[in-house]
Amino acid sequence: MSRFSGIVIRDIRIALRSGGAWLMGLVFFAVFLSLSAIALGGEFKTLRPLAPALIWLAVVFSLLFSFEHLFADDADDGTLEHIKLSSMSMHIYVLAKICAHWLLSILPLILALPLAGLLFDLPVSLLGGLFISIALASPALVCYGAFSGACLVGFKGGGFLLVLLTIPLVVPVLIFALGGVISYADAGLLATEFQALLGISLIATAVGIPATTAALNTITE
Amino acid sequence: MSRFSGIVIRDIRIALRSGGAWLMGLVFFAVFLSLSAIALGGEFKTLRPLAPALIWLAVVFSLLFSFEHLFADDADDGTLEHIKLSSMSMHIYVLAKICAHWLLSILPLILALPLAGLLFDLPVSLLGGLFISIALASPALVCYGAFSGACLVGFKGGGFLLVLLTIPLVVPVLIFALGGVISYADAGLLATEFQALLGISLIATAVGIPATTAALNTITE
Amino acid sequence: MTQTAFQQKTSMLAVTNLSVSRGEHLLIDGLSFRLAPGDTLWVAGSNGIGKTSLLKCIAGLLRPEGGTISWNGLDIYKSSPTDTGYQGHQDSHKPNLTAIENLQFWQTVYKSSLKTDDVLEKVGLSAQMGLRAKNLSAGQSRRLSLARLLMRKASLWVLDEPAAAMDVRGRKIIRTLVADHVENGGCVLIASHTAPEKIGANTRVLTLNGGEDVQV
Amino acid sequence: MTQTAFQQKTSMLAVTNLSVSRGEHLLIDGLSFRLAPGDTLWVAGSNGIGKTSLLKCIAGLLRPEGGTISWNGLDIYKSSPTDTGYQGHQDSHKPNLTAIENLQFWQTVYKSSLKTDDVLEKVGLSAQMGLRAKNLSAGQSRRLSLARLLMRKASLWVLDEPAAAMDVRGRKIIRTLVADHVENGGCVLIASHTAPEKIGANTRVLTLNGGEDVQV
Amino acid sequence: MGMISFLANPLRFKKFARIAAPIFGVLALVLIIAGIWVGLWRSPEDQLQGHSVRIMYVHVPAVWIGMMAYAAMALASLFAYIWRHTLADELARACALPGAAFTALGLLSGALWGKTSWGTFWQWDGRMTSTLILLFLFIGYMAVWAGTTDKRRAARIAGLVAMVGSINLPIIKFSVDWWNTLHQTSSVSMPDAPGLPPSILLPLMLMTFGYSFFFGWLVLSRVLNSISKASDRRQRPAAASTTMETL
Ligand code: HEM
Ligand SMILES: Nc1ncnc2c1ncn2[C@@H]1O[C@H](COP(=O)(O)OP(=O)(O)OP(=O)(O)O)[C@@H](O)[C@H]1O
Ligand SMILES: Nc1ncnc2c1ncn2[C@@H]1O[C@H](COP(=O)(O)OP(=O)(O)OP(=O)(O)O)[C@@H](O)[C@H]1O
Ligand SMILES: [Mg+2]
Ligand SMILES: [Mg+2]
Repeated sequence: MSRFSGIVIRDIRIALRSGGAWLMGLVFFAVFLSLSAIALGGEFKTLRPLAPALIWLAVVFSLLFSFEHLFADDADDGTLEHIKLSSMSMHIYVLAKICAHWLLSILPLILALPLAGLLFDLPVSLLGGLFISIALASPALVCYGAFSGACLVGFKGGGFLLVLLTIPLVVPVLIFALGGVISYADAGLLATEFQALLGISLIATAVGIPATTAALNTITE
Repeated sequence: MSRFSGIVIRDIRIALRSGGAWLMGLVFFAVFLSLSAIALGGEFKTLRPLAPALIWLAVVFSLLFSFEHLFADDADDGTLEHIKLSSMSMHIYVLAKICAHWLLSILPLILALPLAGLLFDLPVSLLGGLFISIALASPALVCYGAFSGACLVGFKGGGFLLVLLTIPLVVPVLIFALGGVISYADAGLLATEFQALLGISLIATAVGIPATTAALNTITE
Repeated sequence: MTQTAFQQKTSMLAVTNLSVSRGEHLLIDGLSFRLAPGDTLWVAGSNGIGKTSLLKCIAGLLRPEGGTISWNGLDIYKSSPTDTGYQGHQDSHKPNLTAIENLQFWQTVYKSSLKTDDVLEKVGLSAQMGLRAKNLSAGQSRRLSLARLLMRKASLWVLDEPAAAMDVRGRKIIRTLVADHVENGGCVLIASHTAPEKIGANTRVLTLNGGEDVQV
Repeated sequence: MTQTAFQQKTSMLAVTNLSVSRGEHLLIDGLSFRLAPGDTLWVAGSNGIGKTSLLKCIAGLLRPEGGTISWNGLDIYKSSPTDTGYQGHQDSHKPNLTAIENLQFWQTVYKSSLKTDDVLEKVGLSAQMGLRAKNLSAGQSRRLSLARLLMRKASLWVLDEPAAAMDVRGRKIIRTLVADHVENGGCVLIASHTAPEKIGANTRVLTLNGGEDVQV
Repeated sequence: MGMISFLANPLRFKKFARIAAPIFGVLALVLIIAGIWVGLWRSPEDQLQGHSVRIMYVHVPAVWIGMMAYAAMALASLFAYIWRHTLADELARACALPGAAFTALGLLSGALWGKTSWGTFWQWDGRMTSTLILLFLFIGYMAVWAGTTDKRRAARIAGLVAMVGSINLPIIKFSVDWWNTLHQTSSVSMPDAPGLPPSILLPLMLMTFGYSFFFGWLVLSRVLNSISKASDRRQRPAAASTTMETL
């Protein structure tokens, strides 16, 4: 087994053993949508135009909380020190953690999307746009999130501020994604917003992974 | 110093030493409102009618996650065992933890409310209703959250269950609170919804504290 | 009333036909013993044999599978007595509070009239008083957990490897503290991997053996 | 090239003028020593004197205040060598994975060709293979962290109180493992509060309060 | 109460369950078949809703049994909590999965019915939402059991969850009064139960009793199953022998 898949498998196994903790994001997603629908009056007429925004907010917030523990557990129990002492490069570790996290947190959301559509009685074209925008933006979200998670671990107190710094990064993602959902009906996959999302994701991955590695390396110094 | 204040002071001290982590709820509150405003279009005209619901959702979600660690830290490091062996009654411990949590998580939200009102350009009457509904409902939210937090101790999977266990109570609170915000303009403090909230809070406190104690006692069995 | 007073003198801790299990694992079966004031009991046995589990049962932290544990005639799982001091494998400090703040917290919980400075002095931690618990060395952290034990007036001490991570001086401190305690009429249970020493008038060794013999 | 090969034989670990500090506290100042293949160094000293800090520095986990640590001629804080095995105070297991699953993870990280079963057997943990790490006793957990150390091919072992929580048989296991390791040309640093024993041909004791380097 | 203390003995319970379970099973089968037959072919269609009104014979008993299952679970938990009776824990635990299944059936059939009569599968209406929450509570209860290997603790926590969660039952009941809502108790087509014409009441009652016996059968077999599994586990490795010596 390669190291990469070793880490991915370990993380998935821990998640499955955690008594459902990994479903947390999904549950939050469902609860967020249900509570929002209830709080906003419960009428389809008022809810339908808000639905794409609500679904995207649900995605963002259900992810937001998952990053706190992404690296913290390995750091607290000393696993990270042993990883650092091994011959494995920290990049592989970070990449594998991010992939495992994608599988455990984003994939269930994407799969649950049709149900969310049902709850708000959304037309298929909107659903398609949501699907594509989430898929395209997810690398960016996961990489930003991983970076803030690593900052929280590496800089203890100061990490809090760094997390605040990553939020401005979420704003453009949100704006392009919601724009894309609308444009998709006419422009299909070629919507310019989707290209922007793809670009953001590429940049976030290219910058995020080294930055995360650097933040984690501060722990052992 | 009494035991009660001893625990409250300890918890506040630990929070202040945590490098800002205790402000997480407040930050989430702010981020939630800003991102929602952006995602929903950013026009005061569309936002204003949604504002009470959004603010209440922000309160609920910013609290929801804070309960995961309310008792987990004391349980994981063995402090709870020593508390159990002491002559102090577990009820005092639970009550003190709840009060400390109220001070650390709800109070900042209440203080930040005027700012949130500014963000959405809310009239004072709505703001007053929000203020009263949050204040009245907060004992219910905190007690019920504490109970879920206590149930989860030792489960790792924490948050997932927490959400499942807490929403049944949150739904009626949300409905009455939002109803109260509207009624407040005409009926003032005497709005029936406020009476309902008060009732829920009383019941939640009366049931929640013993139930939390019972859940914590299982740890040592 | 006289009955209880009498019992209190003849036997403080009575363990009868105790069985302890963890998961599907029956660790201890049909164990009975008594400890009177001034008694010390060393619990020996190899790793994983059940020392910690036994100690937790006696402290009231793990409900046994069967049998009774009574303290001054009352079943501890029915009456929760409050004069048991327990030191487990975990040190249970708040990492971001200083040594003295950690101890002050327990002082208020125990409503203790002892001075925190004096107690820290006793365990040799005066110099580290203002250090956050997370910055204490392993042995210093262990000393702080010993200080918590001293903070309360407990007649039964249940110590799970108190000497772990301790240097020579630290071990001497523990020995003196335990000797003082039994002299004043307390009982002590100690789980340990070091050779048992005679402390106080009546010192016994309970060896847990998992079928196979263990040579010391 | 020949220079390096030569150094590799004469001195694997070279610590020069090392100073280590924690917070405002200067723990070690101007320490120098060398370890060659087959050498064992016991690090002794009272609680909080700086043993753990020194070991972490040498393992590459704590940047020293001054001085250099080099391994086969290369400064470890510049080149991050990867043949150091470290066992700290923490056991670092995932509580919800079983003993063998924890070890399998490290097997893939270390790309080790050793069999996990064999390694667990070596540390006497075969029977607990399928138990979740959180259910292991203190000594069993310590054995599992020893198993992680064995899983990799490290020439320098840095062991921080490996015998903590271990029973007699466990301590014997550690002794044998260390003896084997130095016989095969490895170096070992051990921090410990028990009396140092002679292991391998060249065993020395570094006592931290005086800074003497005593031959055993 | 007499019945409860009589059955509290595991052996007596086993004897009772061995006899009662098959009877319940057969009764369930007969009643449900009869209910389906009467409901589909022997009851009138509704003037407004047409044939889709027949979904009621699935929907209404399903949500009723779902709620009843939760109540039973909470009661058994209370009993187990106070008297530390493991059999009651098993009973409560056995209620969860069937209860969740009936609740899910109620939700599904309600959604289908909603599509035919309101033109939508789902609406954020009070009763529907609180029924969804009932399902969440069942899942939460089961997740507590699944989330720990320590059975004793799981039982106590799950019991507390069941008891505290029972506040959701009155919420389901009264939600129609709190929300201005689609799901009315006596709406276009459905007058209050007592006023129902016998042609509708009969299949409804047949299905309700059929579901009840089906539920009873499921619970009893699940408890029997877990009791026998527990007795299989009894053979355990020998415990440590102990020696005591004086120094
Ligand atoms: C997913 C959607 C639905 C859910 C979750 C749901 C839930 C429930 C619940 C919990 C009850 C039991 C109330 C009680 O006895 O206190 C109930 C009863 C009932 N439901 Fe539904 N329902 C749904 C859809 C529908 C629809 C679409 C209709 C008809 C148009 C309907 C008609 C009824 C009727 C007639 C009763 C019995 C009335 C009574 O005695 O309370 N339901 N439903
Ligand atoms: N859930 C479980 N299932 C099976 N076995 C368990 C479970 N939990 C604990 N055990 C086993 O029960 C024993 C508990 O031992 P305990 O911690 O009491 O040992 P100990 O004598 O204190 O050992 P040490 O000297 O290592 O501290 C261990 O052998 C452990 O493997
Ligand atoms: N941030 C800090 N500020 C001041 N002093 C510190 C700080 N962090 C650690 N120390 C001190 O530095 C020393 C660290 O010691 P270290 O953990 O290396 O000791 P040790 O020799 O391993 O002791 P033990 O035998 O107890 O394990 C301790 O005395 C500790 O109090
Ligand atoms: Mg132990
Ligand atoms: Mg140390």
